Amino acid sequence: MIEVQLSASLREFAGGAASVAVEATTVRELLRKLVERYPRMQKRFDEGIAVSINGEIFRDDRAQRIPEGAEVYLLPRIPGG
Amino acid sequence: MNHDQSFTNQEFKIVGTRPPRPDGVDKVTGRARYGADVSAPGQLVGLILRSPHAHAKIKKIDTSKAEKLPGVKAVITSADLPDLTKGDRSQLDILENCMARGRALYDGHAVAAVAAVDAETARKALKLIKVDYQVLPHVTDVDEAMKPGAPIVQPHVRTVGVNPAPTKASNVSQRTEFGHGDVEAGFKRADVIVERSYKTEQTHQGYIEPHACLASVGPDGQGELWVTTQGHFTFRNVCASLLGMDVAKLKVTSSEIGGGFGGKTHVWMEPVALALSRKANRPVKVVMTREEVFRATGPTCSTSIDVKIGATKDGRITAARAELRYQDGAFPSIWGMLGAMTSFACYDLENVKAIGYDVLVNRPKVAAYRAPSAPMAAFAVESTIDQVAVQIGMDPVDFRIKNAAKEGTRASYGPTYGPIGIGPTLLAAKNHPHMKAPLHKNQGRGMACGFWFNFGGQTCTDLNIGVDGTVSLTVGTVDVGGSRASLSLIAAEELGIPYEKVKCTVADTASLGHNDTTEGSRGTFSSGMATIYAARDAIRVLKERAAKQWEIDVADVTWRNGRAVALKAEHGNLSELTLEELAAASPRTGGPIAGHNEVVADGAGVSFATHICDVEVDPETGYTKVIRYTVIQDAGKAIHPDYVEGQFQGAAAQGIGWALNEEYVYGKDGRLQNPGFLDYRIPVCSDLPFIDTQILEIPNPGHPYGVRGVGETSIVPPLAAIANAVSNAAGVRLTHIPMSPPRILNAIKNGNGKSHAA
Amino acid sequence: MAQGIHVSMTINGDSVEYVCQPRETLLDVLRDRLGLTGAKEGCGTGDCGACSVTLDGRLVCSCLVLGAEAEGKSVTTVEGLSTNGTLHPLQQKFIEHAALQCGVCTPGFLVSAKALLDRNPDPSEVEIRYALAGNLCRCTGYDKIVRAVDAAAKELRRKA
Amino acid sequence: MQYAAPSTVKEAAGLLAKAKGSAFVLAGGTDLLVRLKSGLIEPDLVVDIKRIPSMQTITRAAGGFRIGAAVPCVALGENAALKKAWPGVVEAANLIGSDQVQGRCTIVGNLCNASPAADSVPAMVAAGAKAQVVGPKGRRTIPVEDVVVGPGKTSLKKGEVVEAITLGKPAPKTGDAYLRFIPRTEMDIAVVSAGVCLTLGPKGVVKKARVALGAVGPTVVVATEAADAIVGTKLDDAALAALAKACEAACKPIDDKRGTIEFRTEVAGVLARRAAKIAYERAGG
Repeated sequence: MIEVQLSASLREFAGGAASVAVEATTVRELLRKLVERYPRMQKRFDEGIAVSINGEIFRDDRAQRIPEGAEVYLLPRIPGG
Repeated sequence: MNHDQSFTNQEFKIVGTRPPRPDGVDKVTGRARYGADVSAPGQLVGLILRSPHAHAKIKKIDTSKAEKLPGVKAVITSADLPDLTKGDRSQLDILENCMARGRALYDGHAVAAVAAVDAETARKALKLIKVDYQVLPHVTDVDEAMKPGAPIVQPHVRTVGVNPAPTKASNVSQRTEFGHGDVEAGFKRADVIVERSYKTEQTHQGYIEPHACLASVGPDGQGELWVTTQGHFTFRNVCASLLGMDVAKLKVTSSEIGGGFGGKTHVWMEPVALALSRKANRPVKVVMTREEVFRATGPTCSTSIDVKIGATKDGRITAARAELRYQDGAFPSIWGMLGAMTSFACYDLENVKAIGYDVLVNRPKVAAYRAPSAPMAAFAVESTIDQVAVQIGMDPVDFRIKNAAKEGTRASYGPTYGPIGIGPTLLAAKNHPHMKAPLHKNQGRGMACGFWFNFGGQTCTDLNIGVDGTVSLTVGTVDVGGSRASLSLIAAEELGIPYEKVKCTVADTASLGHNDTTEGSRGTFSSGMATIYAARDAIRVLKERAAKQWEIDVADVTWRNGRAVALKAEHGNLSELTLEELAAASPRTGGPIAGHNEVVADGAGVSFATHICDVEVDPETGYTKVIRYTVIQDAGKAIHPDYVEGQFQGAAAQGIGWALNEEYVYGKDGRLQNPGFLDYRIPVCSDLPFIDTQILEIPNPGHPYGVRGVGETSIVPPLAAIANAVSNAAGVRLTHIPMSPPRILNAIKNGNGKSHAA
Repeated sequence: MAQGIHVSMTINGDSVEYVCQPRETLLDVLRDRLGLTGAKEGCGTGDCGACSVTLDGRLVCSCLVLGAEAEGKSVTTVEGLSTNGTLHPLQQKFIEHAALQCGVCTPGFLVSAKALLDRNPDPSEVEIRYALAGNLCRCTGYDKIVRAVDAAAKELRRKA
Repeated sequence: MQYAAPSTVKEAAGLLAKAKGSAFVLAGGTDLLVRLKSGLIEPDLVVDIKRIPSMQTITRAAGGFRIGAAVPCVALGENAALKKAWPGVVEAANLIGSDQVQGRCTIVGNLCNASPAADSVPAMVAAGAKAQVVGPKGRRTIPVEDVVVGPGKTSLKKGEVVEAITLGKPAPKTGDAYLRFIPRTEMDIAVVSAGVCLTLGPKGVVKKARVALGAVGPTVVVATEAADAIVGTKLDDAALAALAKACEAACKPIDDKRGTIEFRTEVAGVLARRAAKIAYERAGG
């Protein structure tokens, strides 16, 4: 079980919760299960999402494994200059 | 120039040296070909007609006279760019920015375009296009745009991120919030609280090469685009999608790029050029004028920011809060959110809250500009930090050291940091000789820190070995600042061969798989990673070939110093095989030898910098001269230190220009008044001192060599470092960027309300 | 269309003739008619120096000269800096000192720097900076450019 | 657009007088070509005066100087005698633009472009320079301050061209100076500027003074009261303060993208004060 921390702009889709518990071992599984539970999140994910696992930010790699007990944050995807 | 490698734990033979860049000779002889430097047989000149109004309804466009002018081969409007976006609003926004659809949203917004046999004819044709405008009320200031009753820029926009979801249109496209803890409780524990408001004006990346492209589309739906861009693969995908072309049938070649800094990550007139070519069935070259670049490409945001920071007398920050209002131009984006995310990232804070607003105004669509959104937030936060330090009587460096984020700190934007470089850069600043340099009358010193995320992304690299053992390294990330040299160094390091044996080329979109745009300081980071893996892939093949030649098990072969070596004593009589020998034998051992890699380069690792700056202010005129400047930044690992220093110096210089003189000036009519290098004042050579650099190397665990992106972070601290220096020199706190002479003189004369310490 | 103007002039030591329109600048002629794209148009208003060339030995912005004005004159561009296949010391030092990143301003800087060293073989840092103030660079912060010009001046004095 | 490059003054004046539509003189071209390119002007005729020999030289006349209309500003700095006699005028001319622009721009072009911010104009006015005008009706010589009548507007009649600028022989113990304010070190248009020319009498007392201010009104401002404030003084602090105050009073600037009314007014006084000190020193005071 992973406790996913949501950034403020995602909380409205989860009834205002700052974090939610999800059973997932990869980023792909995590995002899929979140959308199953909160379908409106899909739009945000489409606009761009990144996942921070133990402080390391993954913008693209959906196959990335999430270790049990990891600190997981969902963040907006960041552009650069 | 100081290059501190004490944090590095890897041994390198070639990486870290400073050989000449492979594109050097072409660039000093005028041979290098940039966006406007190629021509095609039968090529037409494309020009774009732009709105003179900040906000207007386009009632009618009459192109008939222009079409009849001899020599005119195509005239297009938005009718020639139908909406194929299937309800994807962000894609439609891109299309609408390229060509107005029924309404002009800013001064300079494209409304029509022509292609003609020469520039003179095209110019005449533009004058023959009649546009019937109904001028609408406009708004260009971020604070004004948020007020009730302000002219609405995008009627379909509802503010995202507020509860309950609004039903009425607003210029605030998004509200975001980051942070943790209880800031109100934190402020109650503070001995000192500083609360202040700041403004920054809009600036442009100011690359010297205007946007330019040569487009060619045939009636068979195949096309080619030669273009100055930071990301030709992204341009291909976007242009193909907007024009209804197949991605594989549009070949995009990136020219040498004359600067981008984020401004060439977005398409502007490229879809228009392709549409003109499609209509005329001839190649069309479109080259922007400097005025068009300023009016109609993507500068960065102007902002308005409130910061409140509380601390105890012993120097511990108890709470920090910021409200950041960023204007995104006429189309929704996330720049305010990014400002909120980066604002307090340098510090270890128990209670922190940052609220970002993205606001629409009648100005050009904002694009990325080097560490986008971070410099303005850092200006406001770092200025406030200095004032708190003064109030509690602590040295600003010591105050920052005491509160700096470190490994294990929970970042203000959420996650917990791994190993990071903010502490080491601050310690290096504290011990830097610059801190002890004497200051004279009217001079002041300032310092500030900066943070940027960096990122990696999709990358794809080919490494082909020629019959003579030389190496063609083919990458898909555009070289904006010397990455071909860095990537050649990496390939040479992995293969164990001299740098001179590697030739690195940026491939067109038909020659390599997709590569994300060179942005987010990813060029050397991600293509470096892919190059390492591609070289290791080639080494695997080389070992197989050696095993074949020797007729031994491949497990008994290793690669050492550019040679295949047979392990085990039983193979003792086998002499090593060089890369040249293996390459020469390759036709008979299985054919060409190559290594490939496709990777999503994640794990870019965040980056920090600390800058120190001395200025002298003329108290009678407000004129400011930067007299000493030092950049200290963590590079993870500097592959080619010359070009790492170059990034630090260039970013600092852009920050200096932004801090002192650069700004978009809009008139009451909503038109840009200074769309040229005469009155948009970027620093000239005589404005700047030598910019000293110190490279720190705190290896990034997310990269095989420990590399962190280095391109962006050093534009973050200068606004604040210079504001702190000017405030110390002038004796009054400056809160409005740029600190132009009229603003400084006004602050000196009128005291700017409060003393600078308050 | 106005009548074309016939011009005979010398470019990088070679005699050339061309016909240009009255409105065309020398920069347009160099780039579009003579195929010399080393000089760049960064602004078209004389503010960036990317189009720097010398006209009868005087440094000018070729965007602020009409093509018609070049009649009988001698023009040198970046393409004329290296002789007999050997790079000019300025070109060499720009590469050695990493004085270019994107490189689009480089041709203009080289032409300006050569004009400086031709009249002042031993310039101070301040003199270099002011002499190059008409050339904008957005990548380097000028640091390595000033060092490269200084190094080239030393090299030229050593050879002289 | 037609391009003509006559070889005599008469021919040039004739072409301009006969021209149908809009006709412009091309000297250095550093303003004209910018306006041409931006579409601000659509000339029917451009007359290039750089092939006229008499316009290409700086000559001595009656102890003074005649500077041809096509002489590039860089050549003023290369003329040692001119630089010694009128250092303020030469400095002002040499401040215009970059080295690239210096090789082309001319003080006559700077004058006839009629920008309130022209660098060479306040210095020429302070120095009492005159313009030699040639036209269909012959030659006339007028003070430089009478050439410009408003932003972009001159008093020249159709067919008239300024052939040269003349500067007299400076009276003994005369010094001139010019200072401008720009936000950068180079490449900017003056936000505000001041030219001062002083002649000293015995014991370092200012006998005669002329003060001219740039970019603080539609045309160059001849600040007579400011000049009067320092005549009869040894340019002590009180005199300098009075000079600055009188300059501020003479200013009628506007707010624009380059500066504010408040800033221009304040800094006009500062620059006049600083320029006066330099001129005083040059005059031997």
